[in-house]
Amino acid sequence: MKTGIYPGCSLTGSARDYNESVFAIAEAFGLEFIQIPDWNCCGATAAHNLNKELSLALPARILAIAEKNGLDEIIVPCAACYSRLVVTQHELKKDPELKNRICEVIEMDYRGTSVILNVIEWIDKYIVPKLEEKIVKPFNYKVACYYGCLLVRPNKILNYDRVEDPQTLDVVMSKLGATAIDYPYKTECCGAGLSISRTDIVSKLSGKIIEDAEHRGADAIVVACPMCHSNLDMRRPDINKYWDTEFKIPVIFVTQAIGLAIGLSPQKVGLRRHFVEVKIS
Amino acid sequence: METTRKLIRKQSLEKLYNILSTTRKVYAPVIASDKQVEYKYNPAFTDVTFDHIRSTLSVKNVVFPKVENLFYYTNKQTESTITDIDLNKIQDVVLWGAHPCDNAAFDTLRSIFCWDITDEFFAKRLEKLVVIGFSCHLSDEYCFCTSVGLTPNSTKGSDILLSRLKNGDYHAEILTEKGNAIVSISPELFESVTNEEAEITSVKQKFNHEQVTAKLATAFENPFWVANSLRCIGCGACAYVCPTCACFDIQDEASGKEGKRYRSWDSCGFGLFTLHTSGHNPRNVQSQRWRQRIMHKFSYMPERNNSLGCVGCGRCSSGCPVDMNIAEQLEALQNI
Amino acid sequence: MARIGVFICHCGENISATVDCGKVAETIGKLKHVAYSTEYKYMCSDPGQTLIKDAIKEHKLTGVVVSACSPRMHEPTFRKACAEAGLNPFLCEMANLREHCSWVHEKNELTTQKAIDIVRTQVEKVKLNSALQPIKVPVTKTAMVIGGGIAGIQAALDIANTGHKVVMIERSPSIGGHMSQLSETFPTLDCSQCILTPRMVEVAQHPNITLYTYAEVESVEGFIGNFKVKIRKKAKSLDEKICTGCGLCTTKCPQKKIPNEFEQGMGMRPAIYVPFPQAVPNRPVIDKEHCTYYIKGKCKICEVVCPTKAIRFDQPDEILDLEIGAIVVATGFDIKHADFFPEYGYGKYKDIIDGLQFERMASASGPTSGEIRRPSDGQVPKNIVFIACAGSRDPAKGIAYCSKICCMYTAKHAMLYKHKVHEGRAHVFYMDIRSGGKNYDEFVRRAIEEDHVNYIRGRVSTVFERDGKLIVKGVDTLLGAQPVEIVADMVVLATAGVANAGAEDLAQKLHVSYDQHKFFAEAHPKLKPVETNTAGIFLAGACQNPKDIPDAVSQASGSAVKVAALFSQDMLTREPLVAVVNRYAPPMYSTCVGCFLCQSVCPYQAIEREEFKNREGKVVKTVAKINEGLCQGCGTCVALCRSKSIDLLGYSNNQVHAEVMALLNEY
Amino acid sequence: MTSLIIRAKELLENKTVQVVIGYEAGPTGVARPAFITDPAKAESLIYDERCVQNLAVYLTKREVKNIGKMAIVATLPVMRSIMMLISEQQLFADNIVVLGISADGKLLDIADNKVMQGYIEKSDLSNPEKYKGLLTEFNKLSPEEKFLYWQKELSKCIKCYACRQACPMCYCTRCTVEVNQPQWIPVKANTHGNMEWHILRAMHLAGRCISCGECGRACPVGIPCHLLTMHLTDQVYNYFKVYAGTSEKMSSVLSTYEPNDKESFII
Amino acid sequence: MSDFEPKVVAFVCNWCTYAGADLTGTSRIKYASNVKIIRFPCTGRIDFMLLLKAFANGADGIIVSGCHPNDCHYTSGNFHAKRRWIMFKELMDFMGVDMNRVTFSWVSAAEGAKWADVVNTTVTKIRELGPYVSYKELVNKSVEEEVKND
Repeated sequence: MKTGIYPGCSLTGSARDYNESVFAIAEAFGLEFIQIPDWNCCGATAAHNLNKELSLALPARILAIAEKNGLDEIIVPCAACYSRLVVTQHELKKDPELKNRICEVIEMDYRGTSVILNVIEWIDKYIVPKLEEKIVKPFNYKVACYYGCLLVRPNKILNYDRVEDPQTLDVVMSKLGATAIDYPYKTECCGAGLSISRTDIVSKLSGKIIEDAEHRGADAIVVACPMCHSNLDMRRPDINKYWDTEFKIPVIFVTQAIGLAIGLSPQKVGLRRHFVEVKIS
Repeated sequence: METTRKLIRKQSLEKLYNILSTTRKVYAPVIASDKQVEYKYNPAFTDVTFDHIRSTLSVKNVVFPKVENLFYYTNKQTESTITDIDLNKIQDVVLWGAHPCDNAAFDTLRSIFCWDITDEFFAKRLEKLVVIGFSCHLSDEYCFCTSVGLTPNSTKGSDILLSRLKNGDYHAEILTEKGNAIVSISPELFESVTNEEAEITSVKQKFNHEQVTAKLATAFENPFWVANSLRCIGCGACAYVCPTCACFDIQDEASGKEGKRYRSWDSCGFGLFTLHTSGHNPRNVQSQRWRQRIMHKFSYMPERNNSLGCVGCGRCSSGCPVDMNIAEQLEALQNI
Repeated sequence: MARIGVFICHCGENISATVDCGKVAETIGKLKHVAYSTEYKYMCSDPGQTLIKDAIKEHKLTGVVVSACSPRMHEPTFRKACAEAGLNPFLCEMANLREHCSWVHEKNELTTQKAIDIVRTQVEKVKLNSALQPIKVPVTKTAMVIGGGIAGIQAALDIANTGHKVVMIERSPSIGGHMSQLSETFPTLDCSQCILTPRMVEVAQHPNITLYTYAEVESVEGFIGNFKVKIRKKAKSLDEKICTGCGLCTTKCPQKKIPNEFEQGMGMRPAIYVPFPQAVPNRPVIDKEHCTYYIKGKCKICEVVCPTKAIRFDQPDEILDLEIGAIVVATGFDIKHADFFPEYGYGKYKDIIDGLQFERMASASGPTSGEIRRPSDGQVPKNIVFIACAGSRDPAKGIAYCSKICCMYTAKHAMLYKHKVHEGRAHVFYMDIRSGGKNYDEFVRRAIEEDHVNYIRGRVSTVFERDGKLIVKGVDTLLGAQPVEIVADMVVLATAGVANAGAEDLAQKLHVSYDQHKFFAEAHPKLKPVETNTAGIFLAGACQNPKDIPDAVSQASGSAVKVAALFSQDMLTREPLVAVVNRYAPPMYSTCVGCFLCQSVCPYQAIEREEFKNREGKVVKTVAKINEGLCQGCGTCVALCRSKSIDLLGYSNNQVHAEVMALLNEY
Repeated sequence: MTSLIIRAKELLENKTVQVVIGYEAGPTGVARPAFITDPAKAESLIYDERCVQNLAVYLTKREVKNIGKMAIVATLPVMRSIMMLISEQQLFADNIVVLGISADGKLLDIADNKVMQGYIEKSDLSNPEKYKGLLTEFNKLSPEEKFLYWQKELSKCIKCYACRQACPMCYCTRCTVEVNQPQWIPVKANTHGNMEWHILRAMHLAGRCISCGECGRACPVGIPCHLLTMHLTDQVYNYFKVYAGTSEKMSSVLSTYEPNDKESFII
Repeated sequence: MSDFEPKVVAFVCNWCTYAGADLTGTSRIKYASNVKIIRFPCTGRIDFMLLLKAFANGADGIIVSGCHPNDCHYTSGNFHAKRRWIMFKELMDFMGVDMNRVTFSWVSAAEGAKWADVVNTTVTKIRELGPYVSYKELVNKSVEEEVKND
């Protein structure tokens, strides 16, 4: 079984903390993966609004390279990238004619054989089985698990978790010793792609997500998407300004929580890169 | 007519064939693409095979085609009119290269078709037929002509019988006036006979047909039939490849007011062969049909037609999909 | 020798304007076996029919071809005419010269030639027609009604009142169905129990009705007029003849914590129980699953306290064999449990309930004695939200269809709430209001205008709890699609009506078809809404699709009329155009080899097995046999049969073959 | 195959069965069906690459059935035939013992039909390799070439019906060709009549053919008539994703349907 | 070839296409007179052998038509027919029989215009294809070919 990783733009930019934590726990659990060579932009979140073929060709090229390199599965930590890759695989499987067209465009052979894993699927498959023996500091906190939109949608294609009340992240967190609170904002919109263009909307939407988590007494919001993280963390000053609040609840990646639980240093899992101070350790 | 013997050289044989095939219909064996040996009208000499043991089908269809129209009819509002087949349109045919067993079968067929009333269609076709037979220099484990009173170079049924010599030339036995007529087309091709010996295969005798016939007289209820026909699947292959099987079915076929009556081959191996309209079938199971087949050839025909219904060509056995080997069974019958 | 008469109709000028009728008659007249060929202006007129009748007698015709309009129009007319002249009506065929020839082609020789071809084809066919006799099937004049809800009750009473016997089977211990659970009914708000219970009693007391409660259909064989039904009477563990229904046992039963099905789980009941006070029959049953004696082997308190010693712990299930002539299926519906919709929080939060639970809550005899109280803390909700279409009309996640009743009962619920909690606020989220029905829309308007129910057009995205309140997040599409958030004390979900659990199983036992949602399928969506594809089995009520009470009752009466019509004859007469499997004398019996692949192509389960036995009684052959009571004559089995052992009367292999030959060849 | 002989002997000796249907070597060395009723004669049973005939054809034959309970040497096609015969009610599972033979010629332990079903499901059910290429090649021909090819081949047919008789699925006691009201198939063996016969045969085997190739092997004049049924087997799988003879409950493709069956030619 | 009048046989079910063709007539929509209809109760009743008989007796084209899926008067006859035609067409294609000459269609009782269209399209196509010579030759020559010296 050869495993590859597709980092996408976020993990090499705004979400280096996420990237560091993914690699840190992979190393701790003795997991290896190969970064897909010569990877390109997945097209999220703009391409599919503009040109369908382009939006399929970009991920198809990534998948084709992975196939060429004999990668049986690909981990895609970014939820947006994950969504684009899976949707592409689905569309091309459904329509062989379209597949042939896309193959012509990317000038590569594409068969659709690689299995695409999101970060939670990867954790479930490789980390959870060995988690218990590795935990040194149970993550004894109340957490609000925030899934965002792209990890579970479109449900018909991803066929992953319960779309309206997902549970997978909650389960992982409870295995770390955390208490996952009943959290109705799990899949509410954070503002996502409007992060740059309409910070006011992001502030409004993300503010509600944070407010409810704080209101319910959560110690942290746990995420598995770089976009969610940046909206809830990096945009916190804007949010507090918009709502005239002083929300202090930290936002951490599930991979960071795992890292901390197995005794990795906050430094090692990238906590220092956060905008909102993470007081838990 | 007294038999005359001649020599015909290898090269002359080709000449003879070419002369015949440019002037009349010659029915000669060729090896088809799928290795089956089949007879064709006027094939090129180079295509004609001289080294086959047996053709897939016998050559009986030159006198007993698998479909023969008997007459045409037209229906009017109140009456029908019948148009007979003009038998005079039946053409001369030279049968080339058939082996002694196949040629002997014409006599057997005659004993059936011209038993009391002459079958005009058969008789006319036989009349128009000249048989240039070739004796066998090859044989295989299915051959058993020697068990039914024939030999690989029997002359029975042939007008001319050719036997190959070691050097590739042929001895020709001119047996009938029809044969003579062939010789007279090109007498120069027929030279004086030499002492050289013909290559004739030897075929082991497997049973004595007279003893078999005698045994069969009391064997009707013998458990042998069931025991030895269990594997028979009841197809008609043996009858259809057989040179002496002569059963046929008569059918009318009409479209609109025009119609015709024809006959086509039938086989006693089929359940339908003896099925009555009532649903009763006197030969209800396969063992009874298998028994009928052997009885007919080795008991009823010797008794009624004064001829044996088998020439030992072995086609029924080699063509059988389930290896119903008639010689093996006759041998066993002889010993029960 | 066949003597065929051919009658060419001009249809005024409809045919003769393009077809040379004289030439057709003349040409056809020359065909073999055509004894008489003529033309006439209007064959269907009285003189035209007389012409045919006279010719039949005069020319001793053995077959008739009327060449006129479509057989779909006048075949019955001409067949009747032939019958009146003494010719078997099935020896008459029609050649369609009008719809298929003169009306669709120009006047020319080709058109006349086509007409000749069409007539000749029918001449060749009719030569092979055989005189057929109508099929007669005896009728057992007892109906069975499956299901004792309002539809079943109505059907049973209507049939019984026509003087025929009815057997009613009800799965639960009492009849009454969902209607008995309802508080009040729209649009009149009259009490459901008050109008239903007299009907229930009438069923129990009707001399023509035999009622079996706590009973289920075990198997159904046979066909219209002649069903053989086995029913399983589940053991009630008591002797109903001795029991007086005093109810002492139910009060003494130590096991009292069983969720009450009748109260939709909102109340508790003992192990020996009567489902509800007005139950018919008013006799308890022991729930073996929960009874301490059946679980642990001791207790028997009910036996001890019973004044008449009616308890029978060792009572077995009983199998009854019934002969039935017609079956009305009225098994009703169920509601979709809302826990498949996690965002609405049903099952997670106590104060989110479904419509039936609200009915029980609003019912005077219900768990709260008719007061609207939150299940979590018993408080009266001040703010209540009703969500219509909870899971309905949602092909993506829920159920694609509209359940039809929810709009109305949601309005009723809101209204009932307002009547009981005057100061409370009621909100209804809806997609569309579907209130078609007599006084229905007025009812909804009343809820909005008089009772001030707040109707919000839009869907709810999620419901969650916060600080003990339910936050209902939705959208108001009439206010510029603004998000709406309502802080509610209680939420009622109007979930979809779905097919009953066990509907599929029952459908298979009855051999009736059902749709993708497991609702029983009607024979024709417009013209046979009460019949099923299996003759003699009819549908009533919500087992076909969700229905309100008036619809269910109307359909029940409709099915009762169908049953009564069927029972009005001693023998059933059917067109004899059915399939037959050939038969021969022994030892052949039939050329059918008994592969029974035909059974799976038959939509009507009309193909049965027939066994032939020898003198020792050993089965020597098993072959197919068509039940002519069930066969509808589609002929799919005929085309499938490899040995050509099945043939279709009226469209026999010989006939259709002759038609092809005649159409393409000169005669 | 000593294990086969031992097993056959055992079955006959303890009277579990009255006859073992297997193969023996004929006098010319050809393997042929054998019907062993005497345990002492079990020694003559063979199993090797010569044993190609589909023995299942005998399971419906009256005289064989009359002997009593049967055991049958069964390669994959025979097992699939048995499944088909059971599903079409020509055979009862209780009446036979299956002496399964694996693809590499080993005796299998087929305790009951479940086991047999398991074995069949594990096996490759598509047409035999040796015919796949032939079918692919043939499908490349133009319609005219195909028409001419079959005319030439079918002109050889003598209507001996060996193809029908050798087929385990052609168990009808009366075949359509024997029906004369109407005369569906001309009695005479001319090319046109032969073609109608072979179309009929292939259609009747559509969804029922288990790809044993017996029809082609049995043909005394060498018509590759098995290609017709095998082509339909391919197409049945192509359209309906099923292979015949996988379970005793199966009903054939042409006697069932799915509302969403796909086709592209009905307008 | 200009005087070639194709012979087209239509095998139709009673409840949909036959009624649809009646509607074509009632609506007075004109179509080619080359087609002649044979009525069956249901497409499920149509034996594939009849199509062969039609070709054997000189038909140049064939139409097979019945109720749309889900509309069958007998609920499922047309579904069975559909499977039958799928197999039949595959076999005919494999044997080189010209299936361009066979039109399969669903024409409901309401589709009078569609029926006219189906007929006209088919007849036009058959006119282009010409008489089905190769099949006619197959049927007519055979006996004479087999009985070489008849």
